[in-house]
Amino acid sequence: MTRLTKALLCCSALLIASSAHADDKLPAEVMHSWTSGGEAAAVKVIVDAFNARGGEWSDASIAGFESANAAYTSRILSGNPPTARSVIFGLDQRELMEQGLLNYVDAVAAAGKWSDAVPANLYATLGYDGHIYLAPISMHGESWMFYSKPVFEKAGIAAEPASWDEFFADMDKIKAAGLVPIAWGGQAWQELKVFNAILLSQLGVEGFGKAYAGDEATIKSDGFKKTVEIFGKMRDYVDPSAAGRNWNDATAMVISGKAGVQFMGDWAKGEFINAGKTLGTDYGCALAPGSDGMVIIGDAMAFPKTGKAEQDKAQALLAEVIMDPKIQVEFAKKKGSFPVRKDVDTSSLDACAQKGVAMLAAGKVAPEHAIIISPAKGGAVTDLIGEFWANPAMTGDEVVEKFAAAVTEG
Amino acid sequence: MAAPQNPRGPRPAGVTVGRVGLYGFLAISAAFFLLPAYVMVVTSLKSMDEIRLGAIFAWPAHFDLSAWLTAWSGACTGLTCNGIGVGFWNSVKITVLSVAFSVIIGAINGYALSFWRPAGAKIVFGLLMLGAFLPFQIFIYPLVRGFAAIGIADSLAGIVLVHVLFGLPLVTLLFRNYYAAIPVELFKAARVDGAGFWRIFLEVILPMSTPMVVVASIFQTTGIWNDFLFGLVFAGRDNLPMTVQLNNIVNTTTGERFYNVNMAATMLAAAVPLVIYFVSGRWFVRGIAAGAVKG
Amino acid sequence: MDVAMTADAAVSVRDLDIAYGGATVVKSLSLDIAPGEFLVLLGPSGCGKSTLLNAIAGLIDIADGEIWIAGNNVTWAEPSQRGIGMVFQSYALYPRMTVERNLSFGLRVAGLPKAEIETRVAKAAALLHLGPLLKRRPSELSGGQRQRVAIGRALVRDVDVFLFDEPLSNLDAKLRNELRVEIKKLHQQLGNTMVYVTHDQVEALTLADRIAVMQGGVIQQLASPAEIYHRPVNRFVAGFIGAPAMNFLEGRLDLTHGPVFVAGNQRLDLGRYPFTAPPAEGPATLGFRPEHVALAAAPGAPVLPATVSVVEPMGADAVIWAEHDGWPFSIRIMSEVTVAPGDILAVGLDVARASLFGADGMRL
Amino acid sequence: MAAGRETSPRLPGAGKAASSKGRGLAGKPRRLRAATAFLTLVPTWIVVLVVYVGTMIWSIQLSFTSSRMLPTANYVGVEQYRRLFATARWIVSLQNLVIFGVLFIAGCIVIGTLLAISLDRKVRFENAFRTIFLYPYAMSFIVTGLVWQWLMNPELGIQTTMRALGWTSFTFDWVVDRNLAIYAVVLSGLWQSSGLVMVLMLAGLRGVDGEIWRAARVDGIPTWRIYVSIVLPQLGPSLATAVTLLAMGVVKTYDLVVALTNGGPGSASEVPAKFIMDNLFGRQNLGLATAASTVMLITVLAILAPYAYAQSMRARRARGAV
Repeated sequence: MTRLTKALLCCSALLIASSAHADDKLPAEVMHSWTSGGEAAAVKVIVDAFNARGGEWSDASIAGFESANAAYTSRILSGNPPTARSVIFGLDQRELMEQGLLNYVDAVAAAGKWSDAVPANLYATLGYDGHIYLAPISMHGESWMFYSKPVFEKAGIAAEPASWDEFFADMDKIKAAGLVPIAWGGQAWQELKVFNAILLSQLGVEGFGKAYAGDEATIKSDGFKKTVEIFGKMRDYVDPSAAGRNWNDATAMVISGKAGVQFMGDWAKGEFINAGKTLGTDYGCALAPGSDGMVIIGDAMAFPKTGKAEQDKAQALLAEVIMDPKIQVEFAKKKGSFPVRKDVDTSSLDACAQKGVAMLAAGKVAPEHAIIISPAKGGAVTDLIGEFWANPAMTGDEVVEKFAAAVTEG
Repeated sequence: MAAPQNPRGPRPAGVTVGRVGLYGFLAISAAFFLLPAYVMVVTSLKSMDEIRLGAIFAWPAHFDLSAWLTAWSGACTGLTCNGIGVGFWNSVKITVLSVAFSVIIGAINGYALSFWRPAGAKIVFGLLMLGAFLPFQIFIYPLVRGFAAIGIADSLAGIVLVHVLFGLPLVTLLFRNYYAAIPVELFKAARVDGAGFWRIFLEVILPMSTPMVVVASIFQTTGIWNDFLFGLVFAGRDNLPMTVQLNNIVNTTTGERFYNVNMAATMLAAAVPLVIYFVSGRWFVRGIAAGAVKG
Repeated sequence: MDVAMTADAAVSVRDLDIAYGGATVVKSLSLDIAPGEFLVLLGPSGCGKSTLLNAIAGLIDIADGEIWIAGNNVTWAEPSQRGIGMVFQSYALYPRMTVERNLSFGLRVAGLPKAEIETRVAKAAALLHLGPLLKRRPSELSGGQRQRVAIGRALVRDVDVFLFDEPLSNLDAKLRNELRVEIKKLHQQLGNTMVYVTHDQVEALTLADRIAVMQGGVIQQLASPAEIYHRPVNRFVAGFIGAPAMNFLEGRLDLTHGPVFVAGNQRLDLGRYPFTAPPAEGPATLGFRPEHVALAAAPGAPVLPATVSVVEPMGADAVIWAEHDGWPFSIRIMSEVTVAPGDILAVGLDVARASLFGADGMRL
Repeated sequence: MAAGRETSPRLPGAGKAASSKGRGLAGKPRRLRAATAFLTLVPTWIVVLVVYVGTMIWSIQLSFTSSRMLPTANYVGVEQYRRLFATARWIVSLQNLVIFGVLFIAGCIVIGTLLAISLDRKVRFENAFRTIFLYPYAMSFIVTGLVWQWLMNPELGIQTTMRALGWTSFTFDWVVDRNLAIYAVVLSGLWQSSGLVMVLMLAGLRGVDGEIWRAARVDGIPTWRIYVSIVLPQLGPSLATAVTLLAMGVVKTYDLVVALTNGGPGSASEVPAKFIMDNLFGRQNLGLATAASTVMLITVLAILAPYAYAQSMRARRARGAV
């Protein structure tokens, strides 16, 4: 299909849509994986706004990554895709864009001046071949270190560690106090997030991206090797039953004062809040020691081609709603994340999120592997880091070598 | 096959070392099998605060049935907070239809393969058995495409067809073996009496098949009721089975986990096959004794 | 085979081949059964007799040949269209139907009017004394009752040819005898053609008009029971029929001074033996029925000294197991004669009633 | 299973085509008689050819392409297979399948048989015991995995409890030990499926001729000896059924591992079905996933083919003995 016919189709679709009766609701079936309480509350912000502006949201939520993908891909293959699907930025949806199975939202993006509102390095991950395909919803900081204030007090730790040396010294204190230093979530995806946090602290935002881009010099650099070393050293500071642990169980260890710190994305705040803990008095959030920047992942909405003009219109409306500055803030507040837009008033967000906003504004955010490399490569890296954590016999050189292979070949 | 009430083995001779050992073994085994159920039940009766203490074997400090209520009708999945109850009737619909069709077709297949052996019977059976050994995830893409082509993607018909497709090998195998134990002379007598394919099946063979119908139905019910992935992919939004809701509640990645609700939801979702086992366990054993193990 | 005769036959099998998975079980077998005849197919298990019966019934595939029943070529006809009724060894009663429904099943399938079905069932039930059992299920019947129902099921079909596949083998001895008589009576009453498969020679001898002794998928001898018993065509038939079995004495035929059978140092004069063909010298086997061995020297018969090893009294008669010069043989005597183990008897062989077989096992 | 009645005469169908001279009264070639039987199998044929064989061919074909999220026709030869066998996780998956398969099947057989024999010893409360042993089979593998994850968690489950009871050196930490994690999967699998084997074996035991017991008692043979030497060898068909049912489950093992260890620690308890699922839907690696499933298909064929061959040889011998 040529661009011209596409444009014509698009216009005619708009014509048909606008000529339709004004009271007609625009139905949209939205597939997402935000099934838990806080997540659902955040989605509700979008739903309410969407419905108020003439849409009719129909909710299709599926938990679990593989399952949700199986359902989504199947719907696309069977020619009956949903109106929209929550995805992450970057290469995740690239193939669908290449195959022409997604609608682009260039018009909405242009009208809403997305290119001005969204930081450039993120804006670049929203599209392909000159089009904008994804409507960015929210950003999650992933390189957070949550810590228990009572545990720190008990172990005699006065301040957040500013470097990894300080960090391990502090962890030794917690160990000495008879507690678990690091509440470790023993699943490969969580372990990779910790690795990423360390990697960013050692290589910086630019180096982080280079490492994942397969830059050999970066991967063989001392900073990378140091990352591997620090990551491996953490094995001495976790409890024996960490393997397989869910992140929220690890969070519970921090909440209940059994453990000192947990490295996790900002969604862990929800657990603290649910347990009635207060930021600043019961727990604190700090970026990973020594890091000048933050690893992030972003939620976005993708719009599969449905071939129905009404759906195209609903998609445009949804994209518009998502990027509405007010919605961005409200959504972030509920989800524990922070807005993608630089130009919004973030004063109502909590202290952690404020830090994230500041990082974003300063351009000090590093998009994580899921955004910048293909799912196959990301999976290979996840396997590698999970295996390295479980197998102390693996040497640093081996990790370097296999990491290079994983990000270049998948 | 001897009736279960026939005397077997020597009469137990009072309390002997052997008997004590026997009951000891049974008791330990029973404890092993019951342990998980115990943990699930007590966990479902605790509050989240008590669960965070981590004593999973401890008796609940005070009984709290709210998790069960939440699991059934209040647990949220996304925006809807209807618990897993909403999928119940979908699961019933899917299971009843799928079990009925797969058992009927499997019985006819077993009958045709066992008694009539038409051309290629061995080949079709061999391929059927081969299919039973493949990881079924690999079937999803082709089936999705195929179903879309014939217009049953995302429908009750689609999901039922999928379950029938994948239940066919086992059910056919069960009936084929069962019929192999029926004297072939019976079939010959009916042929001499002039009965044809369907008449023999409906009037002679099927009335004898009750035990295997029970066994096959139990096997199929268990598998289909517990299925999640096929239901998610093929059932369509209006027919999602209970397990999809269960997965949404239990399997969240970045949301909070309410273990008491999870456990209650899990048990509620497993209730139907469990009840079937409790009620028909005896028939199940009898049905298997009546033919499934004859070769 | 005489075509004119085949046309009159109730059942005619022509050049029948039956094969299973490459192995030929029955090879170019031909057989004519006259209307009203009671023909028994007799042989050891695996001889092809049941296979043949199933082929006549149309229950198995044949590889080649033709089958005619009542003048029609039924080679490719359905079992139910062949005008046959069949009774099976395991009764094969439909377990979920009452006796009445078992009997009427075939008629219902054929779509006969209800009144007609009732008449026929009642008739069969009366004939087989099944009246009180009509409402029962097969599981509530004894073995003998079940087999009577199975026979009744063949009866109601009102056909010319009945096929029996070892119908009495699953019954105990007493019932077997009773039912055997009943079947014979039935045959006399109805006058149908009956083809009866058995491995029990007593059944064969008592029931048959003619017996076809089968071995290896081939009919060895087709003749009346008396002919088969007294003049078996080969060693197999001779050995298979008769209990205790025929005694065989290995030796050779010497024609130097008229026909003489030489076994060890014994020379038996065969002057009175009815040869079927001019004899030739060479190895041979002489067969005697136990009852054709006399305890005293029969006139003109050779006499042998024999030592008694075992005596088996059987009521009316007795069987003596004796030995002559390392050759064990049996003798049937009236039970009044008292003989004890260890006795030495002088026995006489009735050569005229003996059977002589050549090196190829065929009757001489 | 089902050596069947090979000795009995068989009905039309497989034999020669009707010879023309045989057309007589009914006039219908014998082949047509089995037509209804053949027609009723047509849906099954369609399923087998279109769905099973079709999918096999489709996935074999895709395994030679560079397909990622969606099928493409960009053929890359055996590249995916090279990648596959260069992937440590796949190798581990295959090893685990063997370990799990052997231990799971053998364990279920042993436990199931012991339980069946115990219940066969005229015990009280037989129904209750039987229900207790069988109920896990009604539970999905997801549930099984979840519960056992808790029970085997060193800090929550059995280990902590035993230590709290005073046995301080008690260690039961299979799920978190990369060398033992696969055995944890086996253990929970045993919990779920042993009851099924028990039922199959119990059914078999109930079918054993009672006279054997009388004969053995007269001979003064100890009970255990009767089971080992006389009774168990007669349970071949039960065993065959059990092994078939369990083996079908082994190849498809996915939910149990996902719920129990999610393949961890590291990739210590990965299994092929999970590898395939992850690459199909998680990692947009269609080519690799289909290559993996092709390898699985070949493996299954390699195991089943000799078995099927032995079966048909046995059938042939049985027929030859008519």
